[in-house]
Amino acid sequence: MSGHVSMKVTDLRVAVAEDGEAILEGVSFELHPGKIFALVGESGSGKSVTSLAAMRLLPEALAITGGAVSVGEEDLFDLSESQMQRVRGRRVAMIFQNAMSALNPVQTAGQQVAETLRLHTSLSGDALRQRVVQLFAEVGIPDPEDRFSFYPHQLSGGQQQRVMIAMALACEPEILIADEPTTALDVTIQEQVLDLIRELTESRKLAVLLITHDMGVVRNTADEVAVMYRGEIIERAPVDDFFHNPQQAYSRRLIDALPDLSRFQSIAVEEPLLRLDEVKVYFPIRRGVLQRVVDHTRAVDGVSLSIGKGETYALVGESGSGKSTLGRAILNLDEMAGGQIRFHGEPLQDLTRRQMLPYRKRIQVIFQNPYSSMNPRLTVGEIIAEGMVSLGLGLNAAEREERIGQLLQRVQLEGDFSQRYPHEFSGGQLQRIAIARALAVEPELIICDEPTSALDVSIRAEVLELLQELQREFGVSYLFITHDLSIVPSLAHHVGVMQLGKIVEQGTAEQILTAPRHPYTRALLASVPRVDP
Amino acid sequence: MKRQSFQSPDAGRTGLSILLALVTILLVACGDPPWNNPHPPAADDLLTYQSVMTPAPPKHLDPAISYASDEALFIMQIYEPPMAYHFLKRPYELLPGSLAAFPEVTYLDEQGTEIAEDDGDPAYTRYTLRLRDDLHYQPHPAFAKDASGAPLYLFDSAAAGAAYRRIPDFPQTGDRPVQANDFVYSVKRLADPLNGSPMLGFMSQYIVGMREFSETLAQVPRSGWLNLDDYPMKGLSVMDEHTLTITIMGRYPQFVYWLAMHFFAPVAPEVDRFYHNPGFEERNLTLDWWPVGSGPYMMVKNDPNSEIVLERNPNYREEFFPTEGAPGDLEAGFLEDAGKPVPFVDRAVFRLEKEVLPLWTKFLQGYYDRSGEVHGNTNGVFDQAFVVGPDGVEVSEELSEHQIVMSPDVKPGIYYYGFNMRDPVVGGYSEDKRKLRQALQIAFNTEEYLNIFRKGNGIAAHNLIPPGIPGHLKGEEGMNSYVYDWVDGEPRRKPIEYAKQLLEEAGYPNGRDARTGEPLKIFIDVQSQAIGNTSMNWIDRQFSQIGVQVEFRPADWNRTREKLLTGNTQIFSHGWLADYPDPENFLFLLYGPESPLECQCDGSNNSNFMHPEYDELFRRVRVLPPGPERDELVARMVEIYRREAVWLYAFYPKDIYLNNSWVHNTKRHGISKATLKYIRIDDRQRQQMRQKWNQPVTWPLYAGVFLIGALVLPGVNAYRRRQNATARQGGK
Amino acid sequence: MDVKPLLLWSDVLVFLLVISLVLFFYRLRRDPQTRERWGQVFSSRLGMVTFTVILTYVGIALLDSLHFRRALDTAQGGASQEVFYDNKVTSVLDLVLGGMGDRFERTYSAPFALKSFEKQNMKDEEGRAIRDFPLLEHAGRHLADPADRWPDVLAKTVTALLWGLLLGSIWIAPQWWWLRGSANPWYASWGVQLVVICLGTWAVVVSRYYHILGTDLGGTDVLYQSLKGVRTGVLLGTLSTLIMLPIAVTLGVMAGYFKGWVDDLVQYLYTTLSSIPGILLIAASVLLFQVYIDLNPDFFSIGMEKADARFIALCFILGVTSWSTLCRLIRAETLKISQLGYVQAAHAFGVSHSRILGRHILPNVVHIILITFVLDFSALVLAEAVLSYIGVGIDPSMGSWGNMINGARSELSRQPPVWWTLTGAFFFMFALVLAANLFSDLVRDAFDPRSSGRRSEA
Amino acid sequence: MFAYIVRRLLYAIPILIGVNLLTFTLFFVVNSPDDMAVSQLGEKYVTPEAIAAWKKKNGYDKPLFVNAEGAGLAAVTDTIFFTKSLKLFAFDFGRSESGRDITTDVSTRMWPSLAVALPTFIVGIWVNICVALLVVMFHATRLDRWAVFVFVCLMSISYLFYIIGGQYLVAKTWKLVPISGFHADAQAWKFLILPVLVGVVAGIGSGARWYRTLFLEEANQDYVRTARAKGASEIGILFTHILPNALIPILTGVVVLIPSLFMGSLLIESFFGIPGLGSYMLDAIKSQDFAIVRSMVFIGSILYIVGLILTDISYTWADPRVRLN
Repeated sequence: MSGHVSMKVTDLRVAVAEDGEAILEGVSFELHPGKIFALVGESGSGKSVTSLAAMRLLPEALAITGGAVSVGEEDLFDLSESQMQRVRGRRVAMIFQNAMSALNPVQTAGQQVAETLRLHTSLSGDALRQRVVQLFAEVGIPDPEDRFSFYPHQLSGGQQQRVMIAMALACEPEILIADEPTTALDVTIQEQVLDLIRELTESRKLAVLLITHDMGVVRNTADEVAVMYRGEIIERAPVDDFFHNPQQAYSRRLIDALPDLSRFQSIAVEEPLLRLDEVKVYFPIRRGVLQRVVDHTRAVDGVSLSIGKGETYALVGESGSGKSTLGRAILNLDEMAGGQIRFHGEPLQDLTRRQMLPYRKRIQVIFQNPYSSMNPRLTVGEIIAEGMVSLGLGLNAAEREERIGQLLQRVQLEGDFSQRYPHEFSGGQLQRIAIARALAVEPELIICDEPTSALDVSIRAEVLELLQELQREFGVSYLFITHDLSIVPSLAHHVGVMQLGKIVEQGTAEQILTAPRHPYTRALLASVPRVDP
Repeated sequence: MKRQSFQSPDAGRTGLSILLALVTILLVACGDPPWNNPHPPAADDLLTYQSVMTPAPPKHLDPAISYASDEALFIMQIYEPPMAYHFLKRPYELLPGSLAAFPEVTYLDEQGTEIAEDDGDPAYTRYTLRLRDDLHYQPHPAFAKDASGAPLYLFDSAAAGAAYRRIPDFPQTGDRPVQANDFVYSVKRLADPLNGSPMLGFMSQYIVGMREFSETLAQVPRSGWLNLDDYPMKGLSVMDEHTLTITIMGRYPQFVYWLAMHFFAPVAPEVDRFYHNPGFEERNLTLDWWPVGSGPYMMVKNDPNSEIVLERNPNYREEFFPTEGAPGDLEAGFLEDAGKPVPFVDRAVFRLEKEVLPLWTKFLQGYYDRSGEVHGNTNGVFDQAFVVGPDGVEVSEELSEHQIVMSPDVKPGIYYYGFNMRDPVVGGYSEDKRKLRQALQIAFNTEEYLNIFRKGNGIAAHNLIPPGIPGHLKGEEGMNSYVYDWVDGEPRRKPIEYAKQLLEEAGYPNGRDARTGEPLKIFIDVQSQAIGNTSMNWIDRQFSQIGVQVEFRPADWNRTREKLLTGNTQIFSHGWLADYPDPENFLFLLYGPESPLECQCDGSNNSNFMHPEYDELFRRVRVLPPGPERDELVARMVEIYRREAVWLYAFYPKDIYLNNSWVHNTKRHGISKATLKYIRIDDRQRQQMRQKWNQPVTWPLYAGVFLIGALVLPGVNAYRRRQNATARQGGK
Repeated sequence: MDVKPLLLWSDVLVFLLVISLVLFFYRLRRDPQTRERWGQVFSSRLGMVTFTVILTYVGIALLDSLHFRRALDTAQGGASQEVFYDNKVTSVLDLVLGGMGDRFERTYSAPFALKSFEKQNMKDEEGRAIRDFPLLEHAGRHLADPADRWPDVLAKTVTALLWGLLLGSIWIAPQWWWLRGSANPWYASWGVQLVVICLGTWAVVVSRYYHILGTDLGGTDVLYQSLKGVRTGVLLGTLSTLIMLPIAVTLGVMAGYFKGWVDDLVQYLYTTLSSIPGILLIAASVLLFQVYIDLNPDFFSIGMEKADARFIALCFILGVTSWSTLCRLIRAETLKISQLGYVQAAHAFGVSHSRILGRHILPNVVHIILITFVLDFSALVLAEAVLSYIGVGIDPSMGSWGNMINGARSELSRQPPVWWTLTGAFFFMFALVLAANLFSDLVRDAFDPRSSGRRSEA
Repeated sequence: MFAYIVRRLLYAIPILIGVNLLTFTLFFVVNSPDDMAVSQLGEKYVTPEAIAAWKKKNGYDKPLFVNAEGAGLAAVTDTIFFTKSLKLFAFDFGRSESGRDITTDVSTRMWPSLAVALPTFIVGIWVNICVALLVVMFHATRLDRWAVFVFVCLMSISYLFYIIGGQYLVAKTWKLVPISGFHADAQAWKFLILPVLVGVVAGIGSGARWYRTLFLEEANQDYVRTARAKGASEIGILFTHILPNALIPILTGVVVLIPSLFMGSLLIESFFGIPGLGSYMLDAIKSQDFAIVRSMVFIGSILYIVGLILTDISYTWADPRVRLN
């Protein structure tokens, strides 16, 4: 890696303005034209702060305490704010994580791109518009003429991110900083956006700083990679070297979290526990003066599946495919429009609240967001005890206390945590508590609704590990709802792929992952990053 | 490349100079001072009297319906009743108004034959009224006629007259002389049950045939206008175009006073008919809103939300300023205009002022000629500027420059806290109860109360008859000797020790019941709006001097009235404003049969005072003509009132009206409101004074502009600093 | 001295409120999240200062809520030994103020004046009638020469302040001992406490010799009146919210949780109520209560109870008219919470409705109640003045700033103006409302998830 | 959207019925028709016949809510409540208890109310936004904190003090404008200066503080960071990004007030002697004129409901993300 350096960051230091607590402790790297430099790390490692500091866009609570960022001859930190405005967008551009919120909701997509041009060029009127349309076409937005006057909310997630990219590239900057550009996107679209960035890097000789937490993205996109950990770059290497020979244990862990598509769960038993037949969940659409129901949103549109005892069934699909609604329907939290759910052969649908009670004990749930699934005003002990009390497990207070201690230890937490409150725990710990809560009533089936999607990769693995252990120990079945195919191989016995309320393909994990038949499954699979294909 | 840059100091300076320029332009645009003139610029050169109506606009202007002094203020300028009062003379003197002479009185027996005045009790009295021959109505569309002589503005449907929203909208007007029948018509209107006149109940006791007339009309099915001329009333007859008679039952000498009130002013049947045009009522085109009369002024604008404007009636009869007055009037300059034709001012604007504060300010700024019409409006603002002392009113130095003229006005009325004579604790006619009441009377220091809470605007009453009315005596003989002692040529309230002694004799030593030891607690019913916290505290302190505890029971007027009607009070507050200046109009306040419990009606004797001697005397006084014989009987009645201590305290309300120096002939008449025609204005002086008193203070405007500039500048600087900051200064 | 304690309804309510607040906070002590948030409020100097100011007002209000009636001396030669009580109600505050309210003048007098504001007829030494400003009964009578007034005031001030410092240190020392280790800026609170104690001592001492804020039309000390207004202001601000809480919370939570027709009904109710112009509703209701009180005089043996009943009615009405806002907020929050994981989880555990409401929903809408409580407080204090102006406010016999302003309005147009009643009411009201506003800002910042979210982001 | 508005309007009917029911109940718990007659007839010579005549004339000679004598539907329809409410729904307000036509009064008094309320409203919003923008420019300096403190101070002063102080200084001491009054002519602005000034100044505290919060809230949004990353200047961002977005809550927060502007301001109008609906209402309350109170409550409720609907519509207009259904 030699030659021209587009941007050089030297010993960048950032601290909290109020108490001087260091956030970045001397970060240095260089960006080269036509190359993508990836900065990887888990949340809180300081990778976003690095990018914002380089652009001098830090929030007021943080202050740059040292270092230099030079672009060409200029040190950006020596410029006045008004001079800096001439650098931003023209020489250094930036795209952000969540395009929906990063775009101004009350301006049309075209106007926002045009603004960049207006700020840095003398284009105006029709010429300006033409240029914007041209840019839209370049970043692959269909019907660029029409899309000019679309508001951000009228565009799909991928298109929004493309508008962001168009905006960033409008003035042909030398450097592009992309801060988690694909995180909020569905996997299939994620791939397309990354392709676009790669392509533009090549064609425009851009120097790109790509910030991400996703090792798969790094593997597929970057030329060089640096791992950040607690405000420092702990390892820096060309991509191939890095993946084949990581120097640091931490880097190793990150790489290990990538899926291994060669080992699958063997199918164990075939004793059906839960059977779904043509389950439908509709939500009414009301219109008109009298709010009559004119149509239905078919959230779940005829799903049939079966889960055996001690088995894990992974339900995979992108957001909005109806997979979570299905979970709620099984729990009798949403009303069904048709079909049958049988648990041990007994129908669950149309049961009243009271009739449902005996089954509550046997079917439990773990939610996606560990923070909102615990009442912040109750102690962990109280949270775990809730089910035991209301489902009448017949334990007295002391017995409950003892059981809570055991459960906490079982999920690898300390028994005396029961007196503490949810906000004192990390996400991973909370998810363990959620597991303990579900286990407390000794269920036969646990519906896991994206239990790991809010967790960092290194913790994710631990939680999945725990779930598997528990399955082996208690013979409990899981319905595992996820959007992330990469966690499936190590976990699931059966997989169902859901799209628009329907299961488009199901079978054993091995079948689906190695020999997908449905194009949608294939698309999903293609976007899963692998270390060694 | 075009760049957006912010040249802050320049921009700040430019902004500031723009603001300054704006202020200057505004100042120029405002024109000459004074800027605070609340009146619109005059469109013509009519001499305009500028005054106020407070605190609310009149509700009724129909002479048959209205019964309030703030309404009389307008009605009495527009209508002219048969009788009137002399403007200057005191005691009040009746004069013929629209009559050519005093009414002729004849007494009739049952059969209707004339009898002599002192010939026993006559069955009827007949009043013969002869009109002046120069009476003429104001121009009004009701009198407008088409070529054929038929009324021009008579519509068959509401749509036909929908274009007219106010009286000035009618292009054609007409007028005609006043006729005797118009007076008859207006008395019939009093009797029309649909009008709901407050006089109906009272007058039908007297006017022959009024009750029957009213009952007949109640049976008549009607829609639209009903010509009252078609229904005769027994006691009324038209002799000729200028003569009419009114016959009343028995003998009622006070009837002639009623003739000076607007109930008896002429109303033309055409007018009544005009206002009953379909759809007129919905647009407030009624006699209640647009009065039509023969008085000195006529209404040209009635916007009760902001102002009422009267203009000179071009058809007003010949009238001159009186040439003689009461003693002192000549010195006070009230006779400067003697013999000149009235009215003097062409137009009178009465602006609505709900609050005393702005009214007061505008008066001091010279924008109102007088501080009030119906109220002096000086109570709330009386202070060091105006203090009522023993030698009249003292004025502060600043205001003496304004040369403001005071017009004191003692109304023929009385405000009092009465005892309920049927109350088991304070009521009753035994000696100890009398003493108890007298003790309470002594403890309540009326003079002090008036000084503090009415700013001296009141006279402590020793009598139930106010000054200016026969029966009111001044000096030692007019003193209430049960409460006061005559010391050094003036009455002095008896000492508290004496009150305590009386209280002990009444069985309440130190305010404690001699038998049970229970403290004496008295209950006072007050109208909640009429009393403040401070005066309640003050009264409490007064009675605590003799160990008596007070409990107030404030309530709204409806509730208070209910309590009075059922006798469910102990001490109550009440007041009475006389209709006419005769002792009878006050003495009846304690006449036994007038007790609400006695007559089962809305009687005026709310104290439920029952004293056979008093009642007997009253019946005699009522029919006696004024004279020494009557005076003696009245004095005996007053003595009974004092001895029995019927009222806790009483005072005659006094009001002070202030007049700017350019207003002349401002003497107040306690009863009649028809005095606007005598007012004279010196317009030139008014202009000068207004100029002088209202020079605006402009520095705050400039100060304000600089303040805004001073606030903007630091912001601009802060912005500039941020724009020039680098990341090196440890900042951002 | 023999006294008979008198418990007015508003006293009962306010002490209930204090007790429940104390219990509430005691219970919440163990909830770490709440503790952390309160910690955030009190970790700022501003929080400490404003809270101390508010507590001072509340303290005055509570002292003024301990009412009693003095016994009258036994009647001379009275047959019975029964003790009778004065119908004048005294409060502990009156005792503390050392009879400040009993030193009446004839009428107006300016602050620290020696003579009345208005002239009076008097006799001079020779017995001639003259007209001059009379000397005040209770101000400067100890002075030999009127010229000594300001030096005397200064001397009295210095002594009073020294006493104040002494009392203040005695009061603060144990607190200092107790809170040595605390991280919160207690020194700010102590500063305010010291100032308050010094001012209080000064006022009590100097008011024995002068009328510090002058006297009003009826000759009552204006400072005393302003202090009596404290109870009205504080109670109105707190009780109104307290009274409406049960209705608003119950309906709001029910609507948000059960949805369906319950929700429709509650929404109908609050839309209807809030669509009536508030002032009309309040006026009509106040008049209604007034009539009820007038019609049932037997319920209230003394005037104070009557005024108190009207006061409570006013609190109630203000509460009812403002409930719709709180109800709406709680409904929205409940809707949100009932979608959250822990409520869903509770459903999955088969927890009953009442238990979900009690354990999961209610505790998590408490912050809204709290924010509304502090935000409404100052608004209600301000509203009182306006309502009293319109004539549907506090009973005139009950001291309140609104009544003072209302009465004092025309005094300003006098020549020279009587400015002190207005000033007195203004400063006492302003200090309370300002403290409450600043404090409510802090509370909102700490408890409102939106603003606290922003804070943690930064 | 049309269907939405129609639905909202239909929903207004039960609300208005509820409002009327409440008004009637509240009023007649306090007053009997007899009381009303007495208050209207004055203090002298009030006879039972006069009371009966007044009740008949004004339509209060019926039972309040239920007519026990009426057969069938008449039991409900031949009542004061039904007859009076029905007229309201036909926008026939009838005559006040003192005999004046309410529709005329309302339609004439509406304009002075609007003449004060509208400038106060517009100037108020404008000034508040300007002040808030200025303060946002100070942002993160000590001045910002002081400005917020001053806002809170301004908020903590009772409205009454602003009015009293304004009248005392501007009108009485400096003699710059008339102290009160109103004329609907070319010089009307002379009377409006002071009330508008007082209204605006009194509103600065809460208004500017609220707007400042909104601006800062928007300033923390991601799209502002995007704009800065584009190289837009601080002022440019303030005007092209923050302001349009912050205007959404501002607009929708104030739109609900617009119809109520017709109702005027109770205090301002009564202090400044402006013959508008605010003082009309105040007078009606004081004199317990039920016909006016009833009509004003009805109008007020309608305006409030219209305000709510307008708010929803303004959302769709100001915020492209919102659609009504």
